[in-house]
Amino acid sequence: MSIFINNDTRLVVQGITGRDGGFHTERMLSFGTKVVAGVTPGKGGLDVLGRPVFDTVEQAVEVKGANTSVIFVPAAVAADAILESVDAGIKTIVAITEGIPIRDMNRVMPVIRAENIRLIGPNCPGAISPGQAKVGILPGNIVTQGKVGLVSRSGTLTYEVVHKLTMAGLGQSTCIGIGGDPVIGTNFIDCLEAFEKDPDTEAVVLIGEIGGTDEEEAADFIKANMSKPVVSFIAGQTAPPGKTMGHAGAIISGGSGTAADKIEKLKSVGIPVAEIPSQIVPKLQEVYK
Amino acid sequence: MSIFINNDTRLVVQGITGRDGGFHTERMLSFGTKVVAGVTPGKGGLDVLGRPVFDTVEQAVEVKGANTSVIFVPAAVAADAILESVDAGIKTIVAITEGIPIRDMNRVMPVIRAENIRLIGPNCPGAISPGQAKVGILPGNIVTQGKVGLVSRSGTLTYEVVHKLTMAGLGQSTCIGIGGDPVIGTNFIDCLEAFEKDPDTEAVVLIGEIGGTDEEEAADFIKANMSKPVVSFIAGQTAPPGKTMGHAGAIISGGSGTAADKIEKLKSVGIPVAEIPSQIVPKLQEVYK
Amino acid sequence: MKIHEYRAKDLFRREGIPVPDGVIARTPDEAKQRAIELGGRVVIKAQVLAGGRGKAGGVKLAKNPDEARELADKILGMKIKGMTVVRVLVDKAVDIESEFYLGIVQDRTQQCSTLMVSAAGGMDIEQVAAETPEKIIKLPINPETGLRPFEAREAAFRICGGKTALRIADVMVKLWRAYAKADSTLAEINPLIVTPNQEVWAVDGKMNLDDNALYRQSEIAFWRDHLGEVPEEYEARVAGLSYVKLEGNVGCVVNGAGLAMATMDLVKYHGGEPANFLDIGGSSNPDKVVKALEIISRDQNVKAILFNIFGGITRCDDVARGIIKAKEKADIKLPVIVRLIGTNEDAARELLAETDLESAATMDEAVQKAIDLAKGATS
Amino acid sequence: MKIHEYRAKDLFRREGIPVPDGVIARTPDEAKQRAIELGGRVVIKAQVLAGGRGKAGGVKLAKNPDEARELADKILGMKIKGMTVVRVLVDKAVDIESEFYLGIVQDRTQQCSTLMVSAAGGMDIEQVAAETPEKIIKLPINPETGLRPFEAREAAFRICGGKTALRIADVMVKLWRAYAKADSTLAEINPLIVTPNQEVWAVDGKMNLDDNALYRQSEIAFWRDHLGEVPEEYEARVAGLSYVKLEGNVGCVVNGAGLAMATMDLVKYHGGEPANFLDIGGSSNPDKVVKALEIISRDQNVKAILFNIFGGITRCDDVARGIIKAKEKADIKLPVIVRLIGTNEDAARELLAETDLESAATMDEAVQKAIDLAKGATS
Repeated sequence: MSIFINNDTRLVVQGITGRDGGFHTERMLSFGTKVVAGVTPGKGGLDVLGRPVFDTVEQAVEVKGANTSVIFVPAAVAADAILESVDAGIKTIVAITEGIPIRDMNRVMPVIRAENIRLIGPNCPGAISPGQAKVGILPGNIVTQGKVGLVSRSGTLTYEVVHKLTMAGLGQSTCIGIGGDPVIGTNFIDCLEAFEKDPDTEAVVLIGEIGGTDEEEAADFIKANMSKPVVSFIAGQTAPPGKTMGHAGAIISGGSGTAADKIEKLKSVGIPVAEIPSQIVPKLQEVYK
Repeated sequence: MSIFINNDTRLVVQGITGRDGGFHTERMLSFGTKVVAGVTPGKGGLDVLGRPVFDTVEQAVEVKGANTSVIFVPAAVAADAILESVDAGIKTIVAITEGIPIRDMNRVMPVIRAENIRLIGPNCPGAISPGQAKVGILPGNIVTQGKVGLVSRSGTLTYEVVHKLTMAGLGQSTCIGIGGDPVIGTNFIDCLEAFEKDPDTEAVVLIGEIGGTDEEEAADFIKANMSKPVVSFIAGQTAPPGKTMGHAGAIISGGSGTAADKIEKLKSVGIPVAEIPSQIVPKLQEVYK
Repeated sequence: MKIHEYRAKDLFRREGIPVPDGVIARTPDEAKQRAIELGGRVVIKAQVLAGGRGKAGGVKLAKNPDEARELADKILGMKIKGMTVVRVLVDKAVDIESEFYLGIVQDRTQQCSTLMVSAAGGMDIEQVAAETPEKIIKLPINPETGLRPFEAREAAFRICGGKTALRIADVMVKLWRAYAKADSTLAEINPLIVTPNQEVWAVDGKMNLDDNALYRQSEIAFWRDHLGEVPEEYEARVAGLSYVKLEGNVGCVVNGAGLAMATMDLVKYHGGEPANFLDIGGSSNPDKVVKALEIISRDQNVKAILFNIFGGITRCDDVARGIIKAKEKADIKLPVIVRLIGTNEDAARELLAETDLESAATMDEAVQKAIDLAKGATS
Repeated sequence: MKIHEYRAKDLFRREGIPVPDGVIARTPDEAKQRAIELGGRVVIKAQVLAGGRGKAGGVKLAKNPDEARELADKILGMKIKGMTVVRVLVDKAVDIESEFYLGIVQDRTQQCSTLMVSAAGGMDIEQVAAETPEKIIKLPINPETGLRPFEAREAAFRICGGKTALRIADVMVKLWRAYAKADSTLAEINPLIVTPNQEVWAVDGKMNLDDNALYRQSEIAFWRDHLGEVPEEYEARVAGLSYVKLEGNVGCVVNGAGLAMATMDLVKYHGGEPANFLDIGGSSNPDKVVKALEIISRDQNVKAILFNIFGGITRCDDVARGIIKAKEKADIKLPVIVRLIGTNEDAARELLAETDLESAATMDEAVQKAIDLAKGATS
């Protein structure tokens, strides 16, 4: 039916009274997402877009049965907001906030793993399951319901690809931006595994970029575990080493994390790799009819 | 056959080159304990009483197959020594060291619980299983092999009682001093549970004192789970409230932790309570023939 | 170790907890001067290491500097639970709209520090706990992560709301820092008050520290107030002995805390009254024994002294020699009964036979002899 | 953010890591004076934020103050990886018996900080890792407990023994503290040296800090050395833009890092050369667009400017208005190609039709046009 978010998603927006939180709550609501509450400590009792604001996530869970949270709070308090959601029993957390210190995320991750939480992000556009729910900031007007799953480390490049899929009549089951930070909750493999299991996903597009070895590990995973066709694209072929390309995680360091390495690895296990974004749809059509 | 320590105990002495460590290593050896190694960081390569000294517990486990450790290191580094043993794979740890800060023990305990370690102490005399092994400082010359298990929060009062048992021909399976600190690894219930399971223990003597509610919880446990006879004694009936009686844990605070409460609770579940130490043997003989 | 309110408040201030301006005064004139500096309306608070100061009349509101002088004059020199007030804290008064309780305490059963929060502030928390436990929120604190902001908020929003709750949550996190940094076993703000304009102030402060951690708290360890201790207990502690004074006439010297308590109990059981708890620890060092005898014999109530020593690792003959030497050195005239048991007990008994020290084979025998001797000395 | 060796060593000293006495000098005479104060035998070390200083001749041993002057004279003004040396560190020389490597680094796969230790000190650790990985001990560090003493000892006793191992273990724990307190992503001592009389000294020091945490590292954030940055990259960063200068002639302005990289790649794919990476982020704020245009047009190589914007949440017509305004304000003469797609793209195209800005419907079309225009301008 989709992965991570769906019709059962009951969303609480952490930071709903902030500028971004309010703006995107409106977008999520108009997409049809079941936003059940907002949280801003000290502003409990307010009403935003017809949704009650609570002081704690705990209250949102108790009163409104929230099961998913999306985080728009400032970076300095975002790790605490994630931990608050975990403590309140939320099992799916999408952290949009950018600029969370690495040390804070290092502390969050052991809790996420121990409690078996689905954390997407931070510093990501979130996820969207057309016809069901949108949690985050992915534009709702470029998606269409269908059978292609998409997972990406970037934001607007994802929109570009989703837009091309939609134009080509290739609807999506779920599109996920996992974020460009060095420490993130959900990686390619987590998404690929979920897509493989999801009966409503028939093919997957994986959009990687320079930095780290997540794409290489994804390639091994695909070879070993995936029956559904996967097509890939890697951004940053012209990026110079040692320079951070916008995303904190997008950096070639010590000769590792290059696009060439990733492309070679993906190809070596038989995954078609588009050289440029406009080849993604044709490549996908070759393997998925 | 005994609880916690026995013929399979392969002991490493942490702090073997110290005064107390060396002295008691000799006593443990002459009792017949299989002391296989010592550890003093920076003194690896030495030999103490024919036993090799290593720099780390890890080495003692790897080279000599140690499975139990006893800790004689100074209080300031004792919590670290406990954690080192856990990390090296030691499953039974006896911490003799007195004066470990509570904050350090608060940090140790979650690890002990998570890794399912048998920690006895700290600030305790240790355990002795006559005919098998002695780990700690309980005097080896007052015990005799038999079927009575003994567990106590104190040191010399334990010796007093053990001595009386031995004089009366009541040998012991295992005698354990769990220590008088507020934060300890093994409590009465842990020992009672082990004695109940131990085929070589037929009756148990429980020696409590003022402070905390460990005796009360032990009473409930005995009522619910124990088939073997238990006899008890509680020290501190004349202790004034608000004063620490030697052991950091022996304090009546806010009206709780009194000897009267404990005695009443034990009696209420049918456990004979000796009014004075010399009644322990007769009381035991009444219920255990 | 207990520290004074004004010291605890200093530690609170370092973490940024809002504490009203306040200074110590040792004389009424000084109190008046401080009151002038603080704006006139002040609270005069006796600084003694005992609870129940308020009920004893040791905490009073002064509406002006002259009244501050007057009240300080009354409070200084007052005896509260046997302790003389030699310092008062002169605190700027704040208006109170509501009162809360915040505390962090070592929880023995949970084996961790626990946050306790209640809207029933200003009352004795033990009484609240006994009568209306539902009014106290308890939260165990992970020793590695410490109290996390969201946990503090969850607790705060259960007892109040709005910006006030955020301010109280902030104080909780800072109280944890003060508690953890000082190796505390208790840190308490009772009451934490909220003013009519929603300011939050810690108007009281209490901290107890872990004695075992004082070695790494050199600044705070130096704050120990010996005036707050029974002089003999202080002297004993310095000598490495555990001593607690009681009211009876049988002095007890024992090795080990459990055996020492059991010995006291036995004195009582046999119809006597123990004069003290005294644990000389694991060593047979004659100096310690001398000090123990000195301290006990200074107590006018004591009529006989009982030694109860279980040799264990320590050799009984060594201990006997220590006692003989110590008795000579300390020049004790009181009757002394010695019961030594364990390693080399026979050799010890031989040594004692050559002295005027009474010896006994069992605890019961020793205790009964001591009681009889104490009675004999009294009659 | 990178900080200089002498700054890293200051942070090390605060934790008690043994660091040789050393001071900064900005002139040869100053270097000589410092050498006299330090006892004569010193090491002169170029302070630039680049690796490979040693190979470039930026680190030299001076046997006496005159030689220190001479070597400082050579090193000051030297260019290392494009950066001019304006400061040298004058460090008291120590005798070396053996060299070790100690480092703590954020491990991306493990999602935690990792201690790395090796007896192959003084060498490029990446080379050691590639060629003889078995010579490096790696240990993940629990973010809550930090590096515990026993863990440090276990690592230290795998590379050496005796008191030296204890000293190295102690440095590890202190290095962790320095690393954690500063919100580092890397803290390195290479080499940590052992002297013939078994002293341990951190003769080098390197630290990189997490940019996202600088808000809570106010002291260290102030240490940023702008001289070590490409001026335009610094300017862009201050304006909230991500900019990386390259060598081509097609300037790129894109929203989003992934799309910006893909745009550069596409320029290359179609036979052109990108002049830069530039991510303007999620906002259509004209001021940011103005700054982006200014920075790019200052690059003499740039012959055409390509905008590739995916509207998404942002409305394309807003962005178009921003570009038009910005181009006027920045007075750009270069040809500009705009590709806008997403929300309100039709309205945006109408706005652009009234200007001399070229518009394009797809990325490929836009990139090809930009390459052609850049070539046309060049020929």
